[in-house]
Amino acid sequence: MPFTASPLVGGDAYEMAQRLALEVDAELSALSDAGEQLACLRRHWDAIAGLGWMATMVAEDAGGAGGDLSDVAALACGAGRGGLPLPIATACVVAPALLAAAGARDMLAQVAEGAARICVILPDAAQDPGATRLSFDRTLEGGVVGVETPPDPTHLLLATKAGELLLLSVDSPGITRSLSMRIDGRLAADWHFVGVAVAQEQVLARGIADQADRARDLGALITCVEGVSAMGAIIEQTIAFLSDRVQFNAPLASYQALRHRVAEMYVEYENLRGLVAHALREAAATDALPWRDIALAKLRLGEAGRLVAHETIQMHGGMGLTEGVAAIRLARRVMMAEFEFGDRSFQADRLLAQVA
Amino acid sequence: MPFTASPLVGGDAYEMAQRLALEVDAELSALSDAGEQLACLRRHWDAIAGLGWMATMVAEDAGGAGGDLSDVAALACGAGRGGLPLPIATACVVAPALLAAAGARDMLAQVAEGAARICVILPDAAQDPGATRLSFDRTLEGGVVGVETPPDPTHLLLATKAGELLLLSVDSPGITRSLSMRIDGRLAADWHFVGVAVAQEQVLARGIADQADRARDLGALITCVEGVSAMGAIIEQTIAFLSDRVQFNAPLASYQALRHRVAEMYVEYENLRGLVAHALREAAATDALPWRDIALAKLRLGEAGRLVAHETIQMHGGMGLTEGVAAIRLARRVMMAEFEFGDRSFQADRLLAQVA
Amino acid sequence: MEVDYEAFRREVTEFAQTRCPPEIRAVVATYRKLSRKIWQPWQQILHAHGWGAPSWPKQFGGTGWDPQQRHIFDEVMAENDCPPQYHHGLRHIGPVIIEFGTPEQQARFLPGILSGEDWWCQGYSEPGAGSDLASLRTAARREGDEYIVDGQKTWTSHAHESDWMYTLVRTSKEAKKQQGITMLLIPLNSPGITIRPIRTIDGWHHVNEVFLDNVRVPVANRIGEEGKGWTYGKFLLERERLGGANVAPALKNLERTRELVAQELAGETHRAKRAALELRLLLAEAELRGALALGKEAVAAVMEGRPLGLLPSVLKLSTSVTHQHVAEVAMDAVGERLAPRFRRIDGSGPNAEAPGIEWVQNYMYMRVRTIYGGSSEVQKNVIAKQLFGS
Amino acid sequence: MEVDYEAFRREVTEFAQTRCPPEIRAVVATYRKLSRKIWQPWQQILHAHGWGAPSWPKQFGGTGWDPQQRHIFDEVMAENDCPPQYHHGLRHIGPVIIEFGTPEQQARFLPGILSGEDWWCQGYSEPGAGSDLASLRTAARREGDEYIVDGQKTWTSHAHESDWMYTLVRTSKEAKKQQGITMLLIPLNSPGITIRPIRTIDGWHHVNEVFLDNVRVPVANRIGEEGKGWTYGKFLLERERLGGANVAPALKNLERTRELVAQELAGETHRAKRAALELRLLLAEAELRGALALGKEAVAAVMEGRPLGLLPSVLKLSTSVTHQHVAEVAMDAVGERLAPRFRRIDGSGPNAEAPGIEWVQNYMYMRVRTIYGGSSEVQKNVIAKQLFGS
Repeated sequence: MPFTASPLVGGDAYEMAQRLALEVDAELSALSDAGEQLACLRRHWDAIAGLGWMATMVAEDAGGAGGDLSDVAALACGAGRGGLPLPIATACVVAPALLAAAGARDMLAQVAEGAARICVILPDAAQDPGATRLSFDRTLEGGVVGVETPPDPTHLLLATKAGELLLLSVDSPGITRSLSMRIDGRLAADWHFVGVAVAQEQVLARGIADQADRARDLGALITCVEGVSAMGAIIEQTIAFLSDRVQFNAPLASYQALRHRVAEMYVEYENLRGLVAHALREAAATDALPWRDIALAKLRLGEAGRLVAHETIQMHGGMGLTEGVAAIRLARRVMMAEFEFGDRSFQADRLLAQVA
Repeated sequence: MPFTASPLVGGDAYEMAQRLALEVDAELSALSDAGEQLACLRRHWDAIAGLGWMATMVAEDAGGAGGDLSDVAALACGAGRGGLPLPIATACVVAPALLAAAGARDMLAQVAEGAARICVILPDAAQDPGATRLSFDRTLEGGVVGVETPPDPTHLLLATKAGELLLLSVDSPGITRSLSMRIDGRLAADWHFVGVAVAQEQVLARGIADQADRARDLGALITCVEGVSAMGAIIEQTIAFLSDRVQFNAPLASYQALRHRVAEMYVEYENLRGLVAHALREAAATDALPWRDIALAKLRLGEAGRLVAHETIQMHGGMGLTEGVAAIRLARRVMMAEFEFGDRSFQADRLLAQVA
Repeated sequence: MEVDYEAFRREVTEFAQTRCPPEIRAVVATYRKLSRKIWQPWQQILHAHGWGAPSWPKQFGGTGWDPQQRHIFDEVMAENDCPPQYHHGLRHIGPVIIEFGTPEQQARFLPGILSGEDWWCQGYSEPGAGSDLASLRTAARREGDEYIVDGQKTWTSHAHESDWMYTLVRTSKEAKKQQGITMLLIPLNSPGITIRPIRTIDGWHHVNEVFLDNVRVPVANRIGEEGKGWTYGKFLLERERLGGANVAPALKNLERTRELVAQELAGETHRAKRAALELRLLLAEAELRGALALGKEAVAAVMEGRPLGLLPSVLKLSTSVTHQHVAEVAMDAVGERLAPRFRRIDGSGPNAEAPGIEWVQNYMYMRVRTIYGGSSEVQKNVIAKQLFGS
Repeated sequence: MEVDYEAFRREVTEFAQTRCPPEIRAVVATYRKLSRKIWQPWQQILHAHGWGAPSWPKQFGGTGWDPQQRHIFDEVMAENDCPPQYHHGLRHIGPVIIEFGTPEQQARFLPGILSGEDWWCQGYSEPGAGSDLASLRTAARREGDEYIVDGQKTWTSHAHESDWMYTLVRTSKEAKKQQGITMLLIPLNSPGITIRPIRTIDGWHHVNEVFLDNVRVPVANRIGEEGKGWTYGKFLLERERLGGANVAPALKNLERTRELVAQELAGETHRAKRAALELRLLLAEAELRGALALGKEAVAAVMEGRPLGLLPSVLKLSTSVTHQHVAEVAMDAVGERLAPRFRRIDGSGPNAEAPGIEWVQNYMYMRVRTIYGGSSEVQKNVIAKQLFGS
């Protein structure tokens, strides 16, 4: 029997998330109009909010389910197999962690019930070269670009380099945005701030730089979970394709050169899966987040994920260049993951700084 | 018909050098005593001196043959196919170039006729960490290690960082040495200098730093020629081995995974061959040495050469770990070449300094 | 007569720099996918100058240049961001019509190709065929003076902006698969043709599916004999083997990527990342310089009538992978801020694409390099067969 | 009884640090090839402590540890530069004798293995067989109470310092190749045996050719039945599948290489090179941490009696290549000054090897990692077969 990937975290939540992700993928693939795609994403966002995904890690006394990281990992793992183009890591982990660090219980409750759709801007958010640097001193100036966002965001949660945490309504005067689709079909926004006045009560916390780092690392870990899950599905689908496809009178699966390369993809996948599983276990077992394991995993996701993505494209031949193939859509998800929550070079820099 | 590599520079000199290199290789492989190996190397050194190899590029009026770089390349190309463990590049190109730059005609004549056996120490010669740095101010202090040498060297030709060129008898008071065999079976010496007095007439020239760079680059180019030649022979021999060797009831040559990897070795080889051939043509066509092409070629020799060396070891299986296989002896030659006349990192640094 | 190649290079360079409209060069310089809108006016300019068909014989309107001159021409065009003169009419079907077409076909089709008035696309690939081109299934049956064509083509570049498609169809299922194939020239406005865009990962629209439903094609539009189409198709593939010898576009791409890295990652903060990317670019340059030298060898071989051997396969493998490496470096430099902005949806700013987004599109597009025109796997099979002697 | 693994780890660590002689640990720490001279005294120390055979059942002198404990033991040994307890007697033939030997054989051979008095080597590989072990040709014919063995073995590690060789020989050419193989235990001082060193590229002497010329072996030295040798050989290979789960030596090697790079390339001059090598080491570390995690999974699977599936192959492929990468980094750091000093010939200084030369030897030696114990190619075949379901 051909390969079937085992989930990092299985169970009902995983199965449900996988089903949902595959449904959304099928729905979206049939749409070509951006407006319809947006509407579809919004509908499914509301659905997962209704299912309580965003409440998973919110404490019970703040209206959440009081779950732990492995509960979110199960969702991410299922969602990852279909490349669900919604910001799981940010919505289920990063935003709740930041709000919890600030003790913002009201907002946590709104997040948990899905009433607030939060776009999170972390201190290292991308900026265009030459653009005005983001700065905050009572008013907010500058801009950030390509920030992942839920559909129709209601709030901006902004962690500054100085360690403040701001919560702004997206409709605040002086805020403009433009919306894009990322290479993996998720939504991203460029935000521009011109003299945006920030009131005292909009500064949820100060001195939370460490917690912001921690929130980013949590996001990186969940991204790794999604990535590993997508890689497993890609390998399954590549094997299925090679087995079905006949070239020069033989199934592609019979060519040793391709078989060996699939074996190499699998080794890369398994190695990363092991590392991510380990980081998840560590994160569950200790209070201190195993940031080094997470950084190493994220580094490997960049290397191994890209290898798997490139190889599946190559092995699909011409088909590998089309959006019509599920494995290729997953490959784009994996390619994008490299740039989320710190790319390889970001992770390498911090790891090397610690070694030295 | 299976692959036969075409030489970068063919002709009689190439054929003769190849024959000789294969003879020496056969002779040396049968010896296990270091003394006998040394004697063998000395005998063959005298033989190639007698054949006029070292006179090739020495001007006619200095007692040489007045040939050009392509004449030496033909020798290096032939020698490279048998991994001739004698310092071709240094003896035929680097030393003559330095002596010519200093206008040292008497010494050039001695080199040309084989009477002087010169060990050349370039400004970037390796030193052990923690050892006294090499310094020269009337007396010579410090040490260098792992410097390629002809058998029984008579002289040291030392280019200092400050641009002086010193010629010393190896018997000068204060000079000690220890001799080793390199991984490719060539000879290398560690030299230690304690209060070595250097007389005025032993300083052959001053201000020749640029010519020393040029001499090193000429050495790098000839090393690339040897390396390419060895890589071609390695690929031939790998193909022959895979074609002969039966595993699991089929010749290894029938396994597509191995065939593809041999194809990759060949592409690396051809690409480098093209670059080195180009550098040779440019060097012949212009007065200015094409240092950038040479540096790029040397960089690629490190990458492509190592790939070819590692792959031939792997494809030879257990046999790949023994000195008894010619392809493996050549692989060691190619591995060693990386460290001659500037390794990858040395070349990358100077190329990037120029780009920036 | 001895050709003065240096003088020729200067002449072509001056022409490229003075006659190619800046708006066309800007499109090339930013890797945007070339469309008929860009190519056609440039073809008209070249044609007006007598340079419409560097690769055609003089009597058919070609320049009469030798391979070295053609190589210089291609190189200079790339160096100056002029569109590569690589449209299917000029480089593919034109030479086939010259070699195998009837005088009537030559008179009918060649002038339109030369002037850029008629635009062509290639209908070879089919779903399920992939690298195994000869297993095509689109069928044509003869009915009087017409063929009735039924089937589907895919990966048809530029079909949506072309007038004509030259195509291979199966006219016999009896023979072995390379036989029984016929080449037909089909007007794309024929009834029964439906063209649908394929959504590719680069976000550009350049390839299509072409459905043929009982399309009537006059027998006069058949090239050569029925059942010999594979020969004409192969002729074309052989002719294009020197295509990989032009490494200039890859080197140009490399230089641009170097500038990108220097700008994007300026300053002390990014030093480590910048250094790592610069090193990768340097390794790519070394490979490209090797390919450049091999390209010169290939041109020299053609000039001297020597066989090319494995050079085209080596060039294809070397440059395609290096092209991809360079595109990856660019992606690593800009990905964090641009990969999320792949397709603009709305925004209060101007509704244009994010500046620089072509780096992301180009990275995606570059994956095709190791697939089309003989995949890397096919090239390695070819090389191994030759090296092992079987 | 619940095992307190943390307490166990502390106990083993303390033992390793206090009982392993510094001169032995120094040899391990500098990658020098381990010989009987190093292993035997250490085995004696372990045996005296009752830890002579962690992997044997208690009734044969084993420790009775569970797989988790054995894994901890191996890990701690590596972390503290104690020799890996991996000699052929203890890990290979011992378990076979326990499983398939007669009580007489057990009484005769096991005590010498445990105490380290008898030293064993493995005579499996033959010239021309390679990964296809079963195609061996060394033949044994029965003559009364003896077998007469004729043939040649190769890659025989430690044959030159062993007392015994367990070997597979062909006793029938009739059957298919895996059948007709018999396992014999041969004293290496038997008349007719010649041992010749193989010169390997690492410059160490550790493997040999063993020629067997009419060597008489008592039938009492046969393990199990005639013709069933392949089964006993396979049993052994199966048992050792957890070997790759111990990633500690590779991590130790990584840390040492990090120190080497920091020392060798200290200062501003070497900044670019140092940064490039450190980045390569970091990527290697990430892979090793993945392998480490998979190793833990493998141990857990064995503890719970679950099948290991492809884990051993994945571990082997991952760690062998990463080991090589790390060794390459070390070579790149020191190669320029040490690769030329591979074998000292003479010198006015002390005639020892150049300090640090083990980095060069180790780089060469590491190439074996992807060849022995199931080559990478064989591992990929195994993985692909499983993944594709055929």
